[in-house]
Amino acid sequence: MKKNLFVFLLMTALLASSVYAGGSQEAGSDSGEQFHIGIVTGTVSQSEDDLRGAERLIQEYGSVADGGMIQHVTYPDNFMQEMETTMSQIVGLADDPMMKAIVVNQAIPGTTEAFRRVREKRSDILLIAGEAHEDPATIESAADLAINNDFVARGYLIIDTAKKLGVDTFVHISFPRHMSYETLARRRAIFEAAATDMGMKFVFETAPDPTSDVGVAGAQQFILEKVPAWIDKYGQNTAFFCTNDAHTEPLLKQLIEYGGYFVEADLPSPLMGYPGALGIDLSAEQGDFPAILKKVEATIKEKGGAGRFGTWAYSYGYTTTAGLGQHAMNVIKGESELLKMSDLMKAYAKFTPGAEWNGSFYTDAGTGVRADNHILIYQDTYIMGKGYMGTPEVEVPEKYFTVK
Amino acid sequence: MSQNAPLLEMRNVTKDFFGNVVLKDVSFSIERGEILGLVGENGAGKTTLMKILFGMTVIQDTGGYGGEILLEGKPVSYKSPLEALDDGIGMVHQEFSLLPGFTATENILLNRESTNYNFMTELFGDRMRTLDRAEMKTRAEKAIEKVGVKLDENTPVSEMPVGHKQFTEIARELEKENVKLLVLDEPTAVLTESEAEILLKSMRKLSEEGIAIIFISHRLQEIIEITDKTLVLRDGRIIQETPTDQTDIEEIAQAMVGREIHAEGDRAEVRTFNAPHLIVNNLWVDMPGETVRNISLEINKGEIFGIGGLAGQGKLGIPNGIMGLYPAGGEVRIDGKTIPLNNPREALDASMAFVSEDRRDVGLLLDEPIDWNISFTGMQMQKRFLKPVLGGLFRLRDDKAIEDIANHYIEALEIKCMSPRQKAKELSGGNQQKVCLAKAFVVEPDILFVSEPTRGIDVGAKKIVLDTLKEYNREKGTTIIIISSELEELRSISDRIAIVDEGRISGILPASEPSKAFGLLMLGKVDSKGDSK
Amino acid sequence: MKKPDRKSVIFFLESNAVPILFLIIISIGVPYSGFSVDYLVQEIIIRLSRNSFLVLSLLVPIMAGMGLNFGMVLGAMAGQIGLIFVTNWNIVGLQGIGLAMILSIPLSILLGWMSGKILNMAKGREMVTGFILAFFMNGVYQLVVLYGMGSIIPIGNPSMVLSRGYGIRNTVNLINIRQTLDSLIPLKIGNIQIPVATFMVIALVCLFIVWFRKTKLGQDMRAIGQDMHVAESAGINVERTRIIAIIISTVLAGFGMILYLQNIGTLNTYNSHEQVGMFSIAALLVGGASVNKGKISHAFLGVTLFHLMFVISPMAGKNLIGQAQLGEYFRVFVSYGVISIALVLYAYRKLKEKERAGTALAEAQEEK
Amino acid sequence: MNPLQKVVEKTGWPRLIIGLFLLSLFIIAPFAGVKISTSLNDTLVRFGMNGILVLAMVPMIHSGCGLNFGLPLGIIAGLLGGTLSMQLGATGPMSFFIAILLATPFAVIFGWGYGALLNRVKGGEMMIATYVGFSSVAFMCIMWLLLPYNNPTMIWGYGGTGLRTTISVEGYYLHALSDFLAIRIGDFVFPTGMILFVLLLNFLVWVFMRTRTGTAMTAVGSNPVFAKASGVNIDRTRTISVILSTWLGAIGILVYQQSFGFIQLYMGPFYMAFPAVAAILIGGASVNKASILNVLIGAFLFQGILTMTPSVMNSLIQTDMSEVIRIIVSNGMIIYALTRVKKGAK
Repeated sequence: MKKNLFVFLLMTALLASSVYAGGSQEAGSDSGEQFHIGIVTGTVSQSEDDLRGAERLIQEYGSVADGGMIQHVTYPDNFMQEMETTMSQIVGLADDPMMKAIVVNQAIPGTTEAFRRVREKRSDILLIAGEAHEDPATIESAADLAINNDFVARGYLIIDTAKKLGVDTFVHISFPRHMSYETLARRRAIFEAAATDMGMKFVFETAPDPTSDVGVAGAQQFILEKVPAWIDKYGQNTAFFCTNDAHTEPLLKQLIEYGGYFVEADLPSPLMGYPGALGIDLSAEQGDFPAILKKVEATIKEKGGAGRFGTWAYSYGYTTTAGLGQHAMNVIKGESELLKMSDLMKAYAKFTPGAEWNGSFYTDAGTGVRADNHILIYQDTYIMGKGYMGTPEVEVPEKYFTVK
Repeated sequence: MSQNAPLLEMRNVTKDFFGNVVLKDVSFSIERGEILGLVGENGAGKTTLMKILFGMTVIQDTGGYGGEILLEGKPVSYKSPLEALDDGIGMVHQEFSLLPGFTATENILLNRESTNYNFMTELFGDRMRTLDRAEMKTRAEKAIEKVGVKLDENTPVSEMPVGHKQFTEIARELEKENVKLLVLDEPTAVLTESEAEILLKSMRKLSEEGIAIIFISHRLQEIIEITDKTLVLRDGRIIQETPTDQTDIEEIAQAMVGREIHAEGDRAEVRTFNAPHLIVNNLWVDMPGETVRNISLEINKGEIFGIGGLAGQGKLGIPNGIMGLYPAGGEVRIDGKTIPLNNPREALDASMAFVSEDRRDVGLLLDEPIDWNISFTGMQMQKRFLKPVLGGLFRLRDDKAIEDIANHYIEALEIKCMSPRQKAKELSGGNQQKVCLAKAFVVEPDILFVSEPTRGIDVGAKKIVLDTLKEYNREKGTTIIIISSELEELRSISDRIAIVDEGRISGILPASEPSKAFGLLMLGKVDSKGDSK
Repeated sequence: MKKPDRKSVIFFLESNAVPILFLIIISIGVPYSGFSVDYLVQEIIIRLSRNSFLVLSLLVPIMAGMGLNFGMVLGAMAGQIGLIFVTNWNIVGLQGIGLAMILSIPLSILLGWMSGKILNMAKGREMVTGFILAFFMNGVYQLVVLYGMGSIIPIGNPSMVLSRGYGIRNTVNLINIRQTLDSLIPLKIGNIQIPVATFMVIALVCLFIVWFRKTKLGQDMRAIGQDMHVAESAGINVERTRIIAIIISTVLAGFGMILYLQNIGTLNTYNSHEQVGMFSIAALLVGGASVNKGKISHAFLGVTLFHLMFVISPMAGKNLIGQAQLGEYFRVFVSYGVISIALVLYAYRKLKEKERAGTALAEAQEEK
Repeated sequence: MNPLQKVVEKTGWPRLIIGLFLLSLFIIAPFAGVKISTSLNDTLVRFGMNGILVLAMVPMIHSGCGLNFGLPLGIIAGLLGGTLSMQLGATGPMSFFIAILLATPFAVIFGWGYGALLNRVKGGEMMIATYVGFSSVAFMCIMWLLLPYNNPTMIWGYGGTGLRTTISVEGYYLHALSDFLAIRIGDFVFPTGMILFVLLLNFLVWVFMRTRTGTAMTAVGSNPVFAKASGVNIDRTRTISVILSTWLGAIGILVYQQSFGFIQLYMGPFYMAFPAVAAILIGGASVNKASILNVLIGAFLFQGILTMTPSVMNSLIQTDMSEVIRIIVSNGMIIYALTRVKKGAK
């Protein structure tokens, strides 16, 4: 007992002294740039695109360690269990006096509270959440700006695109935990309404949750097994959609082999699922989305998937990290307004030459409240072998905005 | 009426385990304040008698007992030891029933703690009462005082010397308010002489206070010294019941052993040997409870050498140390070649084998079948019972050979079992012992250590085991070292017998010497105080 | 006083190997992480106030010899259900926390009784059983909260229910009770805020544990923890007492979860409870507790060391390697690696102690 | 009556009930619109995929090291073998055998180190194994990024360095075993090669358990003191068992991948131990006793339930609730098996 106490004291002393060392080290790099921007993304294994977006920013503006502007950190892979780590990672960024903005993409659970804490400490820091996982109302209460993919409009548009491709059945694959996400549950409801309205059959299929006892492998195995049965049951003209990234890869693999359509992923990207599922060699195209898309498209065509598979031309995760970082920078420099849609689009457009964007502010279906700091965005759908579908120009009928 | 009735009376108590009679018509009584000495060889039925008294579940599970027990004139029949405790009968077991991390006080008052009221008891009942440490301390002190020893009531049991543990156990029994009868099962076996002295004194004091005591001991000296009445059990019968002041050690020993008369016939013919085989010099072994301090022995080729002595004196440490199962030091030589200690493999390679006294933990793979148990050491040490597969590419267990050897020994040793594939844990103690012997025989050792081969097995099995050993010795010329607490057993089979006392040899005598001579060696008649400190 | 010879120095190192190991790692990690003193101290204080209660809830079953209670997750679920109701009824502040605690008690007792029963049936396999029990109860919890609430159990607050009409949303905003306890008695030393009231509650539970050890029930549990057989032969009802130990632990875990979440401020409806089991246990182990021995000091030391490591290691890892994409992996590697080493060291120390006792005996005999 | 009782006793009630439950799922399946042929096929495939991973539990259980929660370590060895084989440019079924060859030295080294560690913590193996598994997975995450792999089908598409989370083994060892002698009857494909391979390895382990070392292993697990007294080197025997378990883990994951079609790196191995542990426990093994029969029964029942419950439940109850029901039912079954295992035995 006493010895423990002694060690404890010793440790505190050492800690204090070493912190001094750390402090002085930090002071050296103070001069130089005017401000820092903190970027929080998943790890490469969790969400590659998000992380690449941060690297893109670092490439342009330099990392703080090298005297640049971008401070990039990652949240844990098993973020569902380690909320505390996420929080301290985000709050830790505010420890830097030069920090002016924090962008979290994806804004996983814990972001709201972390933002609250940052705000208590440093009210001057701009807090932006990309692809919020937490409930919209919750994240809106803490973030200056929250972004989600437009799960409302896409609820209609994906069905609409599928219809245009000649699909007659729409299969939505998910599991209970995801259906507890307001964003995902609502999109599912819109899918169903739109499909019914367009005379399409809507089917809800359950797959095991990768975070449950079966693990990622078990969940993927289930998809591998079931897709042929589903195609068999619902026919070749069936489009599939799944809410979980882990499910996407085996789904794509089987769809190419057995037939069926895949309009776009939950978080679309040419890199989402395709390279892994098809074993595509992208070494020559690295870092170049148009080239990557071309290569993926070529591979799909070669395997007979032309006109059946779609994505967004530019990765949603990548552009969101980079775009929000750019937007924050523009706002701090006074070149943009934080909550102005066109300014936001301007920042996004920088990284997506040639692709159309659209979006709207979020209105909660339960409470009917329209948020002024929560923007939903989407990019034009790109069908391989067909090209852009022009979704931003398609008008979403008003009724779908109120579907619960 | 209860005033005149004896405190405890047993009438014609009979007990058999599946037809094997262990107690027959046992009747005796004990008065208040009387000290009854209960003596008998291991397996004479003492323990079973006490189990019956306490209503241990094992008795009911095996079909109950015959006869009746009266406490203060009222017939009683306990269903569990707790009921016996409620009636004021306490027992101190040979194996300590203490919590090592608890202090003496906590152990003495286990589940009978003094408690104080607090408001939480209203909500959650009496178990939320807080312990009254001060009161507990005084109660414990009082109990310790009753025993008559100096004992720090705040010492955790794990840090106590073995004697103090014993006193703690006794104090726990005495602390019970209504204790009328106390059973002490070999309480002095683990005590030093001076500690034993203290214990005897406190026993006397207790008897003066009117508490009756049943005192079980192998130390006949103590029996003579303290008891009012001596009861000798042999083979489940009462052989002798006399007031102690009318008998002496020799008479008791005679009654205890009994078989001397016909055992004489069994006595090994006098053989002489002159080829030293195993030589042990200055051996020490750190075996808990059986510490060997300094032992030197010279054992001849083809001899059966007995090692006897009281429990806890170190006789068991000798084979365990030589076989490398416990840390040991000193020198062991076989035919002039030094055998490294502390490595079982070396000992086995030197063609020694060991039948452990601890059948369950060391001797057997309880969860495995008999044939495995018998063949395992042979397979590991001598690569037997393996058959080449794929032209000798590798070798597999030869189940046929294993079964054959098992069947051979099942027949030879009369192992009662359903098949060689029966699990060892399903066998009776005697048959388990035979399996252990078979395991040792299989490796055909030059030197065989057999430790307590007859402990806890019935008379019939005993005979088979001993006969087998003797036969094996005669046929194969194997040197056998047999360690046993039962002197007569040693005498019936051995050529020479060494008696171990306090970790040292107190004497080596030919087996033909009268048992009295050995008894005196055992009872510490050799003055060992001089070199013990 | 003997002068400290080599042996005693080694002994000291051996018996304090784990804290020393942490000391080294932290003293390397802190400069690399580049965090300020204020931040680190603040972070440790927050984490102590947030996690200590949960870790302390593990102590009672250890006392009863039941090992680490992986079933504490069940208590956390009970606490969460309490919070969901409180948020639904819009009960603000301390009353909210209090009511949530009261609501959690009957649930915790029920769940604790159940897991106690199951663990009694699976003696010797408690750990695996605890794991699976947590998976199983997770399913039941989802059934109740995701399908039962809003349909069978009325939930009036539309911002909590999914717009489809039933099921609680994946996040519940606990703004009503957020940090009400932490900021009840405001105390600021320099830039560091200290949640006095929370620490008072934690002190209270420490007092409870100290007091509980002194009760008859506590004594019985300690007895069972040492030797079930001896305890039984002394007339203690072993099975029942073991169940009570688990129930107490579950109830405390429920309270702990409520304290944890009032600090976190948002409830991650379907995952928050998963966070507590593994990490509380790891913290306690790092603090020096083992499957059969746990003290209050272990809990605090463990929380401090474990969380300090978790706070600094991502940044330290990132700065050490220079790539953000590696920082997180480095953290997980170091954290779990250190826990493994800590456990090995503790096991090794126990072995050494045994050996030392043995050699002492042998030496004494050699001398004779 | 008597022979029936004997069968029941031998299989054990838990397995019988789970088996009946599985059977009832198969019977209900056609009525719920699930094809029996595909379900049976899926169950068989999964049995083959997981059979060896479950088998990897056996040696360590035998030697008394408890359940192998450190299975990720073996899996990592397998991953290294698989990725190296692809990196070296081996293709087709050949790459599968090269992968096994390459994985072996890693498995031996890892197993040896892991065994040495476990020998220091006798009695606390399972807790430590869990954490060792975690940290080794995280360590390999770093390695996957840093090791100089450059086979373009394996590395990150955008970044150009480091391995992807998911690597397709198409063109390499995809179905290297499954397609070998596969029998096709309509929808039903019997993956002969894979099943044979699984049975072969099970047989080999069964054979190994009957060698001298294998026998010693069982004795060490059953009663270490007995084994020591019989001259067995306990630490060495335990280490061998750990190495064997680790190696089986490595082979197991390769067999898994050849059927699955993907190599999963990074956090992939993290949760692989749990299903294997659950399967062998359902199969009737306990923490210190396991047989090949336990492996086969356990793998079949556990994977059968995993395959059948979601599809049947989902077709029966047309809501997303079926997944919750599946979790409750399958874990409830495991708890049931766990609380019954040792009844009767003393």
